[in-house]
Amino acid sequence: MKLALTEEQEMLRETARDFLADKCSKQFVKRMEESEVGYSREFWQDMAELGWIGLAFPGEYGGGDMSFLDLAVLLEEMGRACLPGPFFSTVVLGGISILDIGSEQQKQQYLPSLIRGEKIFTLALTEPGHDNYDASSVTVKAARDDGNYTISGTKLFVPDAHIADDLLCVARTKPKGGITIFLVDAKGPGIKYTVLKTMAGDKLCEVVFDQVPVPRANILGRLSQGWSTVQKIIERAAVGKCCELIGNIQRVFEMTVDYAKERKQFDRPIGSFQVIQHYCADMATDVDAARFSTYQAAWMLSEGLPCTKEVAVAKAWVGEASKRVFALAHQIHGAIGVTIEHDLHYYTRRAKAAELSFGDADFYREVLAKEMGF
Amino acid sequence: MKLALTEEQEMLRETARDFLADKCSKQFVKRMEESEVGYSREFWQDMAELGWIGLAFPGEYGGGDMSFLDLAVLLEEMGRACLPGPFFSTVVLGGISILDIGSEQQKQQYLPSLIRGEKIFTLALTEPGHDNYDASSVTVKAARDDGNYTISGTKLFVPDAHIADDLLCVARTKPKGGITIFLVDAKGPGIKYTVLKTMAGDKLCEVVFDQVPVPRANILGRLSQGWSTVQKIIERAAVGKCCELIGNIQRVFEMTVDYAKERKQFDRPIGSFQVIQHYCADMATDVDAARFSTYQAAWMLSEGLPCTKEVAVAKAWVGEASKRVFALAHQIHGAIGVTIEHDLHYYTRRAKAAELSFGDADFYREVLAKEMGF
Amino acid sequence: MDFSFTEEQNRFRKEVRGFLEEEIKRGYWEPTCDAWVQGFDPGFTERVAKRGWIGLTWPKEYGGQDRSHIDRLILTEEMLRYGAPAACHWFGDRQVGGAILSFGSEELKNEFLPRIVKGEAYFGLGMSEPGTGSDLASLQTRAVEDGDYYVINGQKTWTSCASFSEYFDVYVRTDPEAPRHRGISEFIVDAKSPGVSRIPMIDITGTEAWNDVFFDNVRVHKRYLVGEKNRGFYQVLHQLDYERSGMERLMGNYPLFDAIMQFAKENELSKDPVIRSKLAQLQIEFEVGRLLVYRVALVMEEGRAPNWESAMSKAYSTEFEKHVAGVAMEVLGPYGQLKVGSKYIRLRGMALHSYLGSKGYSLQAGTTEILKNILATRRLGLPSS
Amino acid sequence: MDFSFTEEQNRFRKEVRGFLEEEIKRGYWEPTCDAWVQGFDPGFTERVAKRGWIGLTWPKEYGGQDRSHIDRLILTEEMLRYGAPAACHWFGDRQVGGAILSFGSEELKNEFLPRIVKGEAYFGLGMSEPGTGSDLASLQTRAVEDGDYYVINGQKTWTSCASFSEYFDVYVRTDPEAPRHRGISEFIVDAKSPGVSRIPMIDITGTEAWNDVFFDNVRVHKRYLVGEKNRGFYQVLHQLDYERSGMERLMGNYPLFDAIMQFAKENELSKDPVIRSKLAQLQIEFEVGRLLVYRVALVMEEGRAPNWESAMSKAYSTEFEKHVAGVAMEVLGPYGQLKVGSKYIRLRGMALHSYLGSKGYSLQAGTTEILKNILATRRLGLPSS
Repeated sequence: MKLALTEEQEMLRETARDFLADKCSKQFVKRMEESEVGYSREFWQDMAELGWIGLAFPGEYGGGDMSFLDLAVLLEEMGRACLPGPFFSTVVLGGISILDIGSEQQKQQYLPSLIRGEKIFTLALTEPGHDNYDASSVTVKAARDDGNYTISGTKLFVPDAHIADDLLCVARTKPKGGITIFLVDAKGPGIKYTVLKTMAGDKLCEVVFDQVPVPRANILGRLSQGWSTVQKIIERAAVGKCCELIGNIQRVFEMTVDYAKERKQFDRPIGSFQVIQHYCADMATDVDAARFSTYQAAWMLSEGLPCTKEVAVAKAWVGEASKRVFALAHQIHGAIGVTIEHDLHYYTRRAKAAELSFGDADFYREVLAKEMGF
Repeated sequence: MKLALTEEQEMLRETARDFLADKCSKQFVKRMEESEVGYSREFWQDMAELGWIGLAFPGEYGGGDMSFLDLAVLLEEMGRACLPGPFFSTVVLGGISILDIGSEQQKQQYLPSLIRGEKIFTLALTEPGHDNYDASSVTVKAARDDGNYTISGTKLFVPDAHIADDLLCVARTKPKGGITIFLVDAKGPGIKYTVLKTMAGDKLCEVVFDQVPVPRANILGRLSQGWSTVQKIIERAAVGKCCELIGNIQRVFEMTVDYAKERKQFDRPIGSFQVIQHYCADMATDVDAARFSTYQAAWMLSEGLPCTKEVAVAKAWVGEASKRVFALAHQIHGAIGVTIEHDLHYYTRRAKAAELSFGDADFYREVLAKEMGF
Repeated sequence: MDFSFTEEQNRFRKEVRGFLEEEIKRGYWEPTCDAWVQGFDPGFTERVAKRGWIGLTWPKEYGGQDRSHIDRLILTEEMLRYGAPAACHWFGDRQVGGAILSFGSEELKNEFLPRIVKGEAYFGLGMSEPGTGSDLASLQTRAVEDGDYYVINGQKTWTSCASFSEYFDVYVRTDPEAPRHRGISEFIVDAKSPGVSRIPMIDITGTEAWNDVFFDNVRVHKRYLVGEKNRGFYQVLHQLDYERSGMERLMGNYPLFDAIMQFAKENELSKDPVIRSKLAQLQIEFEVGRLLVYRVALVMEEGRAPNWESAMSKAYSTEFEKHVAGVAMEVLGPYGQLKVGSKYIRLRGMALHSYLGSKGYSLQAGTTEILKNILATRRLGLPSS
Repeated sequence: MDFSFTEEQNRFRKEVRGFLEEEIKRGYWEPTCDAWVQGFDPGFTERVAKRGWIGLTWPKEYGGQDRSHIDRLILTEEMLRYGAPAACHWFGDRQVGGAILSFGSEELKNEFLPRIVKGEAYFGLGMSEPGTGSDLASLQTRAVEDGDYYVINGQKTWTSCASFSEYFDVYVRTDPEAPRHRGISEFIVDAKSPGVSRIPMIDITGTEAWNDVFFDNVRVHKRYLVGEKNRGFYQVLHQLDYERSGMERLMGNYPLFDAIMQFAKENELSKDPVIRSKLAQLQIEFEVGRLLVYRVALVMEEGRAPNWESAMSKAYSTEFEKHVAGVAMEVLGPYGQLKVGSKYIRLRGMALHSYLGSKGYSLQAGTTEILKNILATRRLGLPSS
């Protein structure tokens, strides 16, 4: 058992932190939030060149041959920097899913251009309604049509769909239980996008499929037996969100402690008040616990071990911990923290979005309860 | 709207507090906890003579013609003193139920001797199992037998049954929905008691009815339509327990603030540490809020207004508030508070028992949800 | 003890509701969270004033109605229940008028109270400064005597409603040599005075929630000194107790509270036992908080200024409001993150607005930490830390 | 990063489990909450010692096994999982042995360490006094030099395991003139020494949880001074970090945690979504806490003394244990209040015992408040308040 990063990971972290500090200023984040497209092509190419997009892919597809755990380190830094853009969609939702379940031919076809930064991917999973991440909530239909398929229906909260080249679309191929993942050309006919306006300024879209033809060869994984694969994608995504979240809360925790040391009231730093000290101590505990539980799940994913339980523990804990951390961070920062003149709001908004994504604490308590045999 | 007691109530409170301070020492409480019988005949007679037992009953039965709200004041003081014995069982569960739904003949028959302190009553409602306070959980059966009834089955957690003269027994007279309350001679044939050993040292009993004959005249209220009456009894009992609880937590709050002022560590009173101050502030808020919500429900009961919602609010709030208050009280008292050398444990044990009685917070959140139309 | 309202009070409540429902029916405005502080609607204020509902508790000689504090609480409770846009007159009605009434000269009372009552004088507060958050006594804005005038220089911040304010109630240092608490005075400053300027500040919800207000050699006549010179700190403490005392701390986001309950019902989310339990818990907390706020009004009704009682109700209530916003976001799930103007928006974006805005609820008008300090020392007599 | 155990570690865990399961199967004892501190079973301690499981991390020259701190944590984790009666040797193994190892003379090491390892020397702690709770440096028990001896007078309290203790690790004032932190020394005192007496104290659960220990002119030879004279306060801080560092803070009531989960399943209470959610939440908190405790062992494995890391894990863990007890009481409903010996008792009364006992969990070995102070100052570098 080791809870420290390897030297290589530390280096990765440092490089990432430096690069993002340089290129991903809050001004940049703000610009991206306000822009319709939501990312910078140039920045995207930089990340491809740094090897970040391909980091966790095998060398044979042009990747960096590193692990999901290494990717976790990078995601944490991205969370710390509030990085906008389609990295998560392309890599965690798209690329790694293809790597995991795609045929050799599909991998050859999709991964190298993805890794080179030429293609943006995303996952079209959830739909209008209130029960997400449950097979029964998938109503978008892929009808068999002369050996191929035709997809119709509406997906909602699809990240970065408006800029994606390819979509992994989760669709129903049988009335009961028949879930299939399709690789869909995102620019093809019959697909319409509406970018929603969101708290975090990330680009979540409504995607309407109107009789979209998809060749049979674009089935990713097994026909009508895709739900267990979707669950694995959700697990990875949940852990990925945890990584971003620990980057968020780690930074906010540091900002808050610094502020408590600097800000004076009643002729003393507010960090000398016992109540503020205990708030900070509580934040420290939440942050460390969030980090350990996240990395435990990431490590298990990385090792290919079954980890439904550990993922549930991580996402449920990190979501709740994040709420507590932000409540205290705001309380300590006082009024300046609820203005846009201070950076805190970037984190507050993004962390809330991440907390809601891929299952909140209630969702994972239920997942865990099932795992416990309840 | 008035949140203060009337002068008369203040006098009642003062008299009660003085009397209980004098007669109901913690040594006395301890003795009663340890004794099998659990109360003192002499003390009981004193309370009858003070008019406490009859306080909320009409003068025509020998009562004091005061209201349920006045009784609430007395119950609070009893909670403050950790009063042992069958007052609650006899008055709140027994007598007032008879007053509420008994026939004139039943009132004439039972109330005067109850009020004189000659008879002890209680309510046999709950049974082994985990769903209490729900009509469907009543399995004790009253079988029709030649115009009269024969009761069989087991009741559990019946307070003071071992010393009761009469029991209000809630029994099933029809397989579905048919709940009836019977007045049962507690000393009659076929009834067996086992006093359970409880945390609070109160006397909760298993009561086994083995073919206990009960005359038809002993039906209290309406045959097979008793559940709504039982619900009213539960509501009154819940509010009564809230009154005891606010007596508990008010006293514990005062003890704790006093201790925080006196106890020195690091050469200063611990009450000068900001964290301890905030703990005390939180306790003050919980105690005041508990008092207001309890008295609101008691006032509504007293006025004969429907108050399912207010009772639910009170019992749910007071139960949770009590948990928080005791957590902080113990934290501030430190080690001495978890010994039997300090009085705190009497309150800790009793408050927990009261919190569990007649519905906990989860139970009343569900009651309230139904009231809200959910 | 008596938890009922008199028939007259019930009638008054009904009257207020009738008025507000009619307003909504006519499409004058729609229920909005934080409308008491962010809903600027001079027309609404005018209509409210016409009914005599501003300065309700003030003496008739200054245009008030001499009504009880319970009546006023009923009025504001209903305003908040319907999310009415009462920001123009709220500060004058709630606290500045009261401060003038308690400490001001006869001249000041006659100049301002009748105008506030008529909805013709909108007030903003000039308390906080960049360096003084909770530590109000450390304020640096200076006023120097110059003949019949004072000349004010400095900066105030976190001034709510400042864009609309016609006057500011400003606390300034008039004796820099005195101990910090004893050199502060209170002035009424006309916002149109030369040298007054405002810069809006955008909050986390994207709202122009506050202004920085700058005073550059602003000349104020001595008659606009409120109360005694150098006694301003004691006056501001008094005023803060009023600022904390009202139902707006519990019901600022009531439109959301109401809407999420309806939404859960209509979408059958309230059948989910976990959500059900959370919503019932909110209802419990609301009912309890309401009693704590009514207690404050009863204290005022006894002729006492609200003190630790308003510290308690405010600290409690803002936690409740934060809880409402948090639960609403959980119930809405991903829909909660949508902003006004987005497709698929739910509850007109109130959950998100309130969720983000609620981060400041427990900071305004005394942080929860300050309020708990007050409870510990003023109510419980614990020694200062 | 690596969250796995080595094969050797897994084997060791299996070995410990096998041993404990065999013990239970033979009916030697049954799993009990708080058995690490209240389960006195000399036979068990002897059998554990025979396996070489006391002083596991100590150097071989003193009878130890020179094994890793992770191994020791695996050992104690399993002991706690099975609620094993390890109280006789726990204090010697956990901290007094370590203190002797870190600060004691060669003579002391040779006298005590091999005997602790053999399960032949049971230790109790003499730290707290009636006036010194969190403020340990204010202790009053005196030791006065008298030739080759020290003469000790005073009273210690909250001494766990004292009835069974053969030795006490006692902190006393040896220089009353020095600043309070600099006049304290540590001694090993034979409990059979003339002048040592004990009075049991009953806790809220009815257990004899502690003793007052009195020292009336107790003569202790100088060779029983541990470490340097007057450096005792620094030594006790070091020892406290060990006292807080272990899995016993998270798993003291694990038998209840385990039992309530089983009970909820068997009685289908786990089908109730509200209970289900509470129990899942407990599981989450347990898993997270376990990682915080393992982190402390990893710190020790690096050769560092546990510091704020054990403050963090202890503060977290005792809240978890209180939470377990509270939820268990809620799940059991009225059955939770039944005492051992009562008809209808559930889970052998563990919930009640733990519920009442848990009130002390966050007080022992540093209150949560002190631990958070430590975190704030030692880890975060916040200025002292």
